[in-house]
Amino acid sequence: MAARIVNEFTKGFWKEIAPLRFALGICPALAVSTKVESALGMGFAVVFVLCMSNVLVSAVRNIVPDKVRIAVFISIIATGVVIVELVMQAYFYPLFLVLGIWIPLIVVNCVVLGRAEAFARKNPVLLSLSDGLGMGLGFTLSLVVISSIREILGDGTWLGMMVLPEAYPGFGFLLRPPGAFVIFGLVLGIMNVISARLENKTA
Amino acid sequence: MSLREIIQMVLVLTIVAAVCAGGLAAVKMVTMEQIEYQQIKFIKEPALKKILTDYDNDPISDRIQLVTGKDARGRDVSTTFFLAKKGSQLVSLAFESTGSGYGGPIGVMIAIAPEDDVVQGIAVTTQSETPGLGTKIIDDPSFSAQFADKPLSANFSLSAAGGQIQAITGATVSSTGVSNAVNRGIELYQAVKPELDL
Amino acid sequence: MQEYLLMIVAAMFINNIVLIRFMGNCPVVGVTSSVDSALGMGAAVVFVTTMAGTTCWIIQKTILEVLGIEYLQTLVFILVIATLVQFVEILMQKVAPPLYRALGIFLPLITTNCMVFGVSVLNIKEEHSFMETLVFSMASAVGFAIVLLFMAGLRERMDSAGRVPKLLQGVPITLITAGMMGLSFAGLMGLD
Amino acid sequence: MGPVLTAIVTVGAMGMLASLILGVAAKVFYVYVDPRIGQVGDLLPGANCGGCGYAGCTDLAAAIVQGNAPANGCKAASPEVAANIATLLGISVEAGERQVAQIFCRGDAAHAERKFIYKGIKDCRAAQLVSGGDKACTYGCLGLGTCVEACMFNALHMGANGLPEVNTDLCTGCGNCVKICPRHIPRLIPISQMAATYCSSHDIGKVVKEICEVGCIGCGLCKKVCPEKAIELDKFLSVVDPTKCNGCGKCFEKCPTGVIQAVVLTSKSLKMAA
Repeated sequence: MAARIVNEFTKGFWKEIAPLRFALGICPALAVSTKVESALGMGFAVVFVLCMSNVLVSAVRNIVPDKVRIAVFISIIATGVVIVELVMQAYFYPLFLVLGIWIPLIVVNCVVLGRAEAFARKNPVLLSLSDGLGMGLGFTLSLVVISSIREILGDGTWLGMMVLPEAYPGFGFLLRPPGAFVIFGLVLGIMNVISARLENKTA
Repeated sequence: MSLREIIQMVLVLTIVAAVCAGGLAAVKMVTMEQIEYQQIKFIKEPALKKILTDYDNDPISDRIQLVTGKDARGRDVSTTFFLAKKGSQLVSLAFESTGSGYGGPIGVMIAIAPEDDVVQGIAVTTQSETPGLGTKIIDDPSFSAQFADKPLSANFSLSAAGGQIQAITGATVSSTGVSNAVNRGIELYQAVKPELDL
Repeated sequence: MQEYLLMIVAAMFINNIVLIRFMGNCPVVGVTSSVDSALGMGAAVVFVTTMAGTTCWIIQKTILEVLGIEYLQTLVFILVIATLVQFVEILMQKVAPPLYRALGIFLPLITTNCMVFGVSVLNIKEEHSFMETLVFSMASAVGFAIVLLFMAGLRERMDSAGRVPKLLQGVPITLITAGMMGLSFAGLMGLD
Repeated sequence: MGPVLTAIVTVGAMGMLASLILGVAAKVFYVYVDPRIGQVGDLLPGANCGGCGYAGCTDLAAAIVQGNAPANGCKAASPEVAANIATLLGISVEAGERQVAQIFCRGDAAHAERKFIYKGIKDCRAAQLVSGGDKACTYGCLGLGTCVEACMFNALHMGANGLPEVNTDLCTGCGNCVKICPRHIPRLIPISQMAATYCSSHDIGKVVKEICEVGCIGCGLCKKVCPEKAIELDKFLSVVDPTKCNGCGKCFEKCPTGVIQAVVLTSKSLKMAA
């Protein structure tokens, strides 16, 4: 059991890292990845919602009729999202202003509903929690990777600190929407190469 | 689909929705004050910082709300007053007033020292004026400086209207908006001063 | 009249919901391997987004704002959208079976299309009037359909070209294409 | 407690309303969906190749259940699958004949002219876009192997002469190659067909002669010589009717370009046909 919990937790980081492997939840990954700071904020918001929804969905999985399954799941997720929304407004207001509409949009993040449907619906609470935590942190990791590339190359900073020489002119394209798509595509391509290499080694 | 199934479905969804809403309402109650504080802090604080000097409390925590009039439908309209204190002594009092500019309403934060009825300073909070022209009401500090350290009895109209304020060249409408906001604010202050119980 | 025209152009191209606002990317990446299914999906999304946008606007104005419970917006909107989508599915199956066969399989996907929800929220956030809500919802959804269709066409061509480097095949090249498309859409910026 | 109650009542009422609408709608607009559709769908291969002419396996399953398609409607499925479906539905498998793909062009590099040298993307659909392809014959095989790639069953491969060849043992008759070819050179024939005109050109004889040594010139000799009247001319192209042809081979001898030939199947298929 313990081994399974660990396994469900770790798969979210590489083997099944949602945005990079399955192109799930890429909308927020593109939208809030201009700065590492907002990527982290978004990532932790998703971790919270994902854990909460996975646990609750798993807890009610045997008493919900099939016809209203989606509606119930989505209500649970929406509740988690509104909690995040309220707490963030109360204690992290600047972050709330930066993330803006993307906080309520966690409701329709494919990763969250996807995990509820594909995992939490069929598994006990503890496993679901570990799955949610792993998937959520994997999502955060993807966001941080992409936002790091965009912030460092686009602005010369990382988490607001200057990391490239002052003279670095910046590369505004990366900070604008089309740049997000291109960087994301390239990161996915590099992922493909790395995992192909790894498979060759093990084979 | 049988009737039993429908009833079960309705029951489950109703209960889930109600429980979710209840939980959220509870969270909202807990966080409401803090949210209001944060919103005021991040929207009003920059303006407050500009015009309030020499105080040692948090004017956003020490705020009071007073009903200051009625709107077109007869509902109460209230204004928030931020109190700046030094020690326990009230040194100034700031509140927001509006006037209409070129691109829409202009919000102006006014600080008044209640002791001697002097306008300590003003700062524009919200505006949607023409960039480069009307926005000088914010960008040009010498414009708002004209309002500072004048007694309430001074004439805060533009010089063209016989007052003491020099309008910004090319931005007369925006300047008028600010000056109107200040005049309106002083009127409001005079009206509620007895209520303030200072 | 002119303001509605501007709004349509802005929502469809300049602030394209997919390329600039980053909503509804999953179907653009997932569904767009053939022009036929892109057309079906696009039509279904235009229909649902317009319905959901206006319904949510009415609920916001007549219930949430009146009762002062705007903070429940997220919960209520998503409930409305989920119900609406399922209702349309049931209704369509009965009333217009040919339409259902063409669009039906895409309907369940739409509940989680962040675009539908996003447009509903944007309508409130940007304080649209009812007419503006109607126009904005429809124009945004058409913008989505356009990108979906373009992308499907481009992908059909790219698949037949067979010249895509191995590491970029599939999703990566789609995303990069979307980036290029976004650049060209940004070229319309001067229109508004 | 006021605000909490407001929230609970409002959203609870909305939840109730939503589920009521759905429940009632499901009842009022009830459409009977045959559960057998799902069961048949599970039996089908699920490759969604579209070879059956329906939008996918589920669509075909619905058609089979409604009787619009035969139990062996899936071209890619083995006869056992068809039998299983038939048993499930209690209907008999109609003796539909297996179909295989054949390449209807013999104009390889040695026998057919080229208009220009094409150096573009190695894909027939791309080549077709460049002033109608490099082949002088506008009906002939472009030989870039797009059909080979489209085949999900490895039944096609590129022959030494630059034309695709069909392994009839592996071919399921799904028709993917037929659809993807911009010139529709691969076509499906019943596996029992004895003879075929391996050309797709509808050009008149004079034109064909100029550009290809192995094309059908539409002379009609085969039609004249056929004792079974199994051959018709369709716009300067002879077409063999598989239901009439008995494979006597008289036309093979008469054909001036030798384009009408016996259908050669790979060994295993031969036995099955026999």
